[in-house]
Amino acid sequence: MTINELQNEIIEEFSFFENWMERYEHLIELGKSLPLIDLKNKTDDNIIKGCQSKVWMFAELKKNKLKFTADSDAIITKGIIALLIRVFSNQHPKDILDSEIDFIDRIGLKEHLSPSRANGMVSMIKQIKMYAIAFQTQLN
Amino acid sequence: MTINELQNEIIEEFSFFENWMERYEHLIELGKSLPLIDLKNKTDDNIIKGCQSKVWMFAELKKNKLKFTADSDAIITKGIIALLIRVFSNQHPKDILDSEIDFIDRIGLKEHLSPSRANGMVSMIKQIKMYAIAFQTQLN
Amino acid sequence: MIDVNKIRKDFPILRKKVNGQNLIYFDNAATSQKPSKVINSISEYYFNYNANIHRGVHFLSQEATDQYELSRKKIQKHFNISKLNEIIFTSGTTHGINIVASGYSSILRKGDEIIVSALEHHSNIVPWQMLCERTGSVLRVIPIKMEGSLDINAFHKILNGKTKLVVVNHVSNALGLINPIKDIIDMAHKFGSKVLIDGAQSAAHFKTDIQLLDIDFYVTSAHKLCGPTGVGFLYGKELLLNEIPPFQGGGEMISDVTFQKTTYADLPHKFEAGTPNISGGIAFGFALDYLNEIGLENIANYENELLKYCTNKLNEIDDIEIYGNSKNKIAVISFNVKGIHAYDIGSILDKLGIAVRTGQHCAQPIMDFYQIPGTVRVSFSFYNTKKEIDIFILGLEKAIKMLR
Amino acid sequence: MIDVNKIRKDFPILRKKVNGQNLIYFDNAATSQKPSKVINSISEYYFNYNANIHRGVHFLSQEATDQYELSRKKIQKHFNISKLNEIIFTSGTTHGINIVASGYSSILRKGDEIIVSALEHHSNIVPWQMLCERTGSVLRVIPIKMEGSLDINAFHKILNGKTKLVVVNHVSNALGLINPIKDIIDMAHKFGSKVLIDGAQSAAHFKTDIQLLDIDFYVTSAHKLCGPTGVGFLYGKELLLNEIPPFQGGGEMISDVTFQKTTYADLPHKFEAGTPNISGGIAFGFALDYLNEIGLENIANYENELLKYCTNKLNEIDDIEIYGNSKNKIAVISFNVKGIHAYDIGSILDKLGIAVRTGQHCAQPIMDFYQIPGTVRVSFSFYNTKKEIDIFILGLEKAIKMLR
Ligand SMILES: Cc1ncc(COP(=O)(O)O)c(C=O)c1O
Ligand SMILES: Cc1ncc(COP(=O)(O)O)c(C=O)c1O
Repeated sequence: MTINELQNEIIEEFSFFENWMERYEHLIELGKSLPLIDLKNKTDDNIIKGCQSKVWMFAELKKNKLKFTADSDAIITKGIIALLIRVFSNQHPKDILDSEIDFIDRIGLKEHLSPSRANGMVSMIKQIKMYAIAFQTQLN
Repeated sequence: MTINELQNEIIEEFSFFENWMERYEHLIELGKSLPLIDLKNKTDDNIIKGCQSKVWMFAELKKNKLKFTADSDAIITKGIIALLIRVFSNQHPKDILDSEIDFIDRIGLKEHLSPSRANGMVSMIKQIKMYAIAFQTQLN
Repeated sequence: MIDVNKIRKDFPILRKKVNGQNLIYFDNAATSQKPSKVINSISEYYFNYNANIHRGVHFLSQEATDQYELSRKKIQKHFNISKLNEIIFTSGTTHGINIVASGYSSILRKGDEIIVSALEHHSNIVPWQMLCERTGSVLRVIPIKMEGSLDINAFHKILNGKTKLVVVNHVSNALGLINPIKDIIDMAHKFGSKVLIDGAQSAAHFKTDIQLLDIDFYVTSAHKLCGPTGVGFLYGKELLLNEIPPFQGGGEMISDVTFQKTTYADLPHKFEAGTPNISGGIAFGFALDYLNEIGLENIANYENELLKYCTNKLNEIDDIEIYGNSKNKIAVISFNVKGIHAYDIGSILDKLGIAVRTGQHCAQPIMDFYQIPGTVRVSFSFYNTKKEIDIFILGLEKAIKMLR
Repeated sequence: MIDVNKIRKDFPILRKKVNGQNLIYFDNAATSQKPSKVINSISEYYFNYNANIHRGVHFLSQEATDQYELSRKKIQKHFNISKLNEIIFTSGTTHGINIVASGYSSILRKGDEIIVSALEHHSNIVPWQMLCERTGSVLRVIPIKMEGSLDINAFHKILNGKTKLVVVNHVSNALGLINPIKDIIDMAHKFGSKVLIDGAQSAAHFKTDIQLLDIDFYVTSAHKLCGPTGVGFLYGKELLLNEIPPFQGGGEMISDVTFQKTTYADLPHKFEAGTPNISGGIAFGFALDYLNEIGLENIANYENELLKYCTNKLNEIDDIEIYGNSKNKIAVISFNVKGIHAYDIGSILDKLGIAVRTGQHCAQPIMDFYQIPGTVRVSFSFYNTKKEIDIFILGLEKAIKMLR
């Protein structure tokens, strides 16, 4: 699926929830079921700076597509990571760079975009795009 | 006359004026008729710091009493000086130190007491008291 | 005593709804809310007598100057300061600390020592690290004991003739503990060291008598004590302030400027370069008025009740760990729930309209000490209520259930 | 065009009586008055979403952070700045200059040169003198010509390969002259020197395109442009800001703190230690909105009319000397009446409700140049009127009569 289709899928999925509690419960569920990151990639080098909770993110290129694995010590953050990975993992670097991300606002999680969250989600998206730039250069 | 009597005299004198213009005109007249300071005392050492207009002030002890002479490059300031000299000159240092000055407020010139005037009048009164302290010590 | 319902009327923000819930503001250690009186004093200034101060001969400038200088007098009275010119208006605690740290560059020699406590806010650590780097002085640290309080025996051991400055907060922002500053000051003075007290967290909660405590330097921020942002003050003993060079060059702080030579103005202007936060300075005075109307003793008593009440309730919840246990504490509780990240708890509480702080609270060394990534911190003010605490406890239980 | 009657309604202070007279405020170069919209944005912040910013996960903190950061974006747009992180919130122009002057301590070597103009405000002289003292660099001065404008030929002569920094104001506060900064910048860049532009007096009167002019460092204060006191900004090219060390240590400006080692945060936070003037920063954005609603071109045109009108009227009075004659001038007139001290004139005008500034205007070198103790300075804003100028002229004539 394309990034946009995945975004739409998530928006639809969240549209069934009636209030913030259901949304957050789902987010927490997603966080709990986030596949483990390979321990050897959970290094200080892979920590994303500027988040209140610790976030490790690793990327590798497989068949011209980017594969992300990540982890956090906070469960809500893990839920957010799960969503981001769902959208961005297994995509071509170029598509990642071209993408416009708007699902977060539309599923009622826009508070996570505020700079007062010490940029948690904003930093993650930035990091994902940095990886895309790096691997894109490698592909060319 | 004592300092207090002199203050009262000035208050009475100013009570005849009906508005600020008459008061200021009088002040300007006083400034114009301020006796000249001896040129040899109009030195940089005798400048009072912190006034917007330049103020020179000199004091000497004559028969146990302090005699002040002063000058300024601004005429309203000279008027103020004339009032201060009238009150403080020819007084015993101890009396100067013990005095409480309230006539300025009571003759409607209290704006000259504000720190925003860069302390013109406040600095002058401070300087007068400093002289009094110095000569008082000398007398003891 | 305190009539909290009456007091709450002074703070219109407390009637606000957040995420559909009544706002419960338990983030007072980060910044306090402001009473209408203080807020209105700012509008009043701008609507009625806004002007630049100190040099104008006109009426507005006079009025603004008089009001601004009146605030300096209120600070003098409130903190029992001997001379007006020992009070420097700053843009806040951080600025005040930096004035002293920068000034001490010209006083410290290689090998001199500065003692700082392990309980400090970053603002009271980093400037001293920078100073040590510039001067080759050595930074020594008063360690903390497991329950969070300073290890005073260890302090005695590191204090010595080379110690030039001891810097310590009156109250720790991360844990809320009140430090024994009287003992620290007396001991430091015996060794000829000066002491800087960071009053950012204490000034809103109890009165500090600067002369009685014989404090050498004192700093605080208005925004923590019902005043506006962007203003605070530095107190320094006249002799000491005269000893250190100005921090910034600019208007107001000079008496004579030529391209050959510039001479600095007297205190306090030497340290007050540029147009200050005039509205902020004036409103700071109104904030002190307000606190004094209520009475800091009343505030302390009431807040202490809230502290006890909430601590007891928290202790009833499983797996809660509170950091910093001491009788000498202001109404701040820093805690974690085992196995749950502080950020997660803060996020859920926010959805319930409850504002708490989560994270390191700009005090990373304390977090490193406990080997935790951060804590949830609730900090109370005299306008909070037991009922709000009840709702917070219910919210916390809900959050725990969701997050487990 | 400008509808001044409508605009005056935005400034309630203009309806004030002073000493029984209608206030005429001609001291705009010292600080401007503020429109209700700006004043209300401050109350609005405190009444509705006051919280400490950048680290809070709760709603109020988010709202405050968003609004504060929105102001940064407004500044970026207004001054055409390439990157958001090149904008540092300061407490004002003086603070901004000091950040750069302090930072350059680590860049300048003995014998390097800084060029400053003879037209500068003390805030743009003293920090460079202090810097030269610290580093052994040399301060060189662009002289002024008799009519008050900079001697650009002389500038060319002192500029050389050792010049590391040229600092000059866009508009002189004492005389109101607009300096040819484009030429100065281009010339300085040819020699590899950086340029700092002091925009304290210009930003309220015309638009400055920072990228177009290729400015290296730019500073200004909100209070001069309808914004609140205690806030301003420093712009610096990213590369240059990354080169200089932080000015103050504290919260926000670090990314990692241990007692062994502290690492600094990225721009802009590296230079934004401590809790900022949050309400001030937010209101700054509202002030820019307001100016843009009216339009800076409209403002410039209208103020220019006032300037011409008043200059002509003044020239009709005997014994008036105006300092700084140039076509490139904002609406500021600095003058003296022969044989009468500026202070005396200011005092009488004040009694008539007319606020002007008298004295050296924090620019002693200019006064020394003209060998005068000071001037009377009237400075206009777009809310002033020709009628006010008429009253001022009558007042001035009255003052002269009284003082002669
Ligand atoms: C040209 C110029 N530079 C600098 C300043 C200092 O600005 P502030 O006092 O806001 O720091 C001023 C203000 O008077 C000014 O006019
Ligand atoms: C103990 C302590 N010191 C210093 C500071 C810094 O104060 P400000 O951010 O107002 O400069 C704070 C504020 O959080 C604090 O709690």
